[in-house]
Amino acid sequence: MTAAVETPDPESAVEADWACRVNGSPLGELPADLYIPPDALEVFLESFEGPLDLLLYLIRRQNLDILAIPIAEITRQYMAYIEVMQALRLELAGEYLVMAALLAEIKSRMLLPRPSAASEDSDEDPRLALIRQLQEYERFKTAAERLEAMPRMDRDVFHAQASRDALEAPPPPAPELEELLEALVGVLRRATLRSHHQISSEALSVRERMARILEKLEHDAFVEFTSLLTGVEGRPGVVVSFLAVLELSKAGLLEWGQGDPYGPIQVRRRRTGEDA
Amino acid sequence: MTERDEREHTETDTPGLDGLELVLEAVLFAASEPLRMQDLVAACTGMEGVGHGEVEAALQRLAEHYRDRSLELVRSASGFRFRVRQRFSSHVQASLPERPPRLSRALLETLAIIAYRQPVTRAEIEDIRGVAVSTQIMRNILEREWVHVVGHKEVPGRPALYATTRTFLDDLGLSRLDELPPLDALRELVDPPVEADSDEGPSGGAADGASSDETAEHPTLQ
Amino acid sequence: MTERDEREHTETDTPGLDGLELVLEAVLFAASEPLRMQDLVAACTGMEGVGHGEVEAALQRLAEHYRDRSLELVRSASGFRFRVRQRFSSHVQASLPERPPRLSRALLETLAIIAYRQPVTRAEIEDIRGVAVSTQIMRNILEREWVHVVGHKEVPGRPALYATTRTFLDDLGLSRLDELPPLDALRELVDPPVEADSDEGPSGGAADGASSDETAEHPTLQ
Repeated sequence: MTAAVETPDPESAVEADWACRVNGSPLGELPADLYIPPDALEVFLESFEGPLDLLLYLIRRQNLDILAIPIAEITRQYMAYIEVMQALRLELAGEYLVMAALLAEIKSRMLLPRPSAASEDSDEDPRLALIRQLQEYERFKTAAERLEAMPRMDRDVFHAQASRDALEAPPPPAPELEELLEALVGVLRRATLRSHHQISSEALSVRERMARILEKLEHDAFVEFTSLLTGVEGRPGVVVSFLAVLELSKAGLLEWGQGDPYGPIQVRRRRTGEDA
Repeated sequence: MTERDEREHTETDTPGLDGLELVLEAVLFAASEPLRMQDLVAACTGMEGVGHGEVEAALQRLAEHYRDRSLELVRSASGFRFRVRQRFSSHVQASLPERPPRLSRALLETLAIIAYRQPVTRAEIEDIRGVAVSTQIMRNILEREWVHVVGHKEVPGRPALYATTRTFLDDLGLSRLDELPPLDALRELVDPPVEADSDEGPSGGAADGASSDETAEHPTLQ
Repeated sequence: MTERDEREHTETDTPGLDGLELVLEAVLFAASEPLRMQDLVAACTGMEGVGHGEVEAALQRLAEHYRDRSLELVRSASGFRFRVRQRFSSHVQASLPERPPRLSRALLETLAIIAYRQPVTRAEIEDIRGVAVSTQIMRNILEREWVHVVGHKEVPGRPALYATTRTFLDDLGLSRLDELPPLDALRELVDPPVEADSDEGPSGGAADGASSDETAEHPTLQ
């Protein structure tokens, strides 16, 4: 596996690296000289989540410790990948190039002779920031793998649920008096705007009584007129009922009759020709 | 850890015919849709000697187990499903964190017109509102028993005459209809129109949660 | 008809404490979300003498009833719900028409950063991952309701601060965030080795089987 990596010739680094990588990849166990379709490489390269991920891969592949990455070697391998990605015209996120520049910078700083009497901060290992970043990224990469491994709802764990089909729908809220009146004011305003429309205003008790009387009447059975007037509310009730009957009559909803001369006056709902 | 234990458990101790009932229970409760017989048989892949007949028999035992519970196993055209028995409706409703939506403006207007103009036909309501009344709204207020049909107007088509009910008064907290303010008093609240397009009314907030059919009605206002 | 009968049944024959167990069963299976204790108590409105304590006790009996079934009553971050015991998962999976889509590594890493670093901005996530976070991923985890915006950081642009939700915990079967596996510790960089490597240095025996100890000694590479 490492034979290629150790190839001393820098010119061959890229190819050598491929051989190595392919052997180590899930494609593996293939003869080293086998032609590898570019799509496979693309899939492989696209599986990196960014420059940090690629660096981690390069480090882990060689069992190196993040805390002691050999910058020169890692940089060389990293550059080789970038070149192949570019050669394959893979869409290369800008971050990969930024990382390449950073690696180059660290490498050059490490080549500089360390100033012996330098101040504390310039004494800092130039790899430090990168190592921090790699470590930090790796922690979350591992955390993500653990999240993925946890049993998850709808994949490994299933909520037990029964149908609500048989249940009655929750009742809509009751109307609020205020809302109702507000709505009516809106209607009245619009009716006024249309001006041709007038809503007459009988007393509500009369309108309600009209409805109650209609409820009681059948169109095929006369009832005695006076039976409509008896109410529990006494005299005012009789008046309201009487007015209601008059209104209904005016609206053409009632039909009057008298079985016998001098017999009781009878009333029923008017029937039309249609249902006669 | 528990996960691994559980999984191993499945592999080593595959439920036999006795476990079939439990497997079907698991699968039916996990499903969000009714399951067809073939789905149920598919769920038993890997269980020996389980076919159509065995599944049928196990479903029978399962239904029997839930006989005295709050759930029932039902078979509909689309398949098998557990459902909550109807008599628990009120409890389920009370438990649901989400509250039902507000009444739409169109519904409130319709209801108000019926209250003040009863007995009234749908055409008359539409005439007053200046817009059509959707069938859905009429069905809604009839189902809610706020309104009922008290007769038919003897004109061509014999349209239904609507009136409000006792339930309507109860829900409003009124004992009699004439406890509603008289129409004349309400009219005074209606300012003379300043602009022709002031149909928004003072109650803009009431339109919240308005159904889409109501929105569709608005263009015809004025 | 049946409807009315059923309703009367509930009203006249209000389930007592025995029925409480069934009421809770009905309500838990009808819910699509976990139910909080207050939802469960609300479900029992109108049942005499039923409070917190009675509900707790009935939940206990209910859980006991399902001891030998394929379902279990569990309490998660947002409340109580029934779920299928994990050893039946493979059967449920076999009955599903299709497998749920896999989550991408990018999404999982983003989610992990939010879970452990919350509240966190998108820029901070990108800093850790070393690569831009796609809008699609953010939309995905927001739509799944695993993550929500909890505020804005008071820096130029006021970027949104993201945190995980209760649904995230529920979906992982956790009741608290600190039940997540702990993050690996950061190792301190103690006196990093001097690396005086040159350009042409073929990275000698660096690789195969090198333990990290050996690696730490690598400065001698050349």
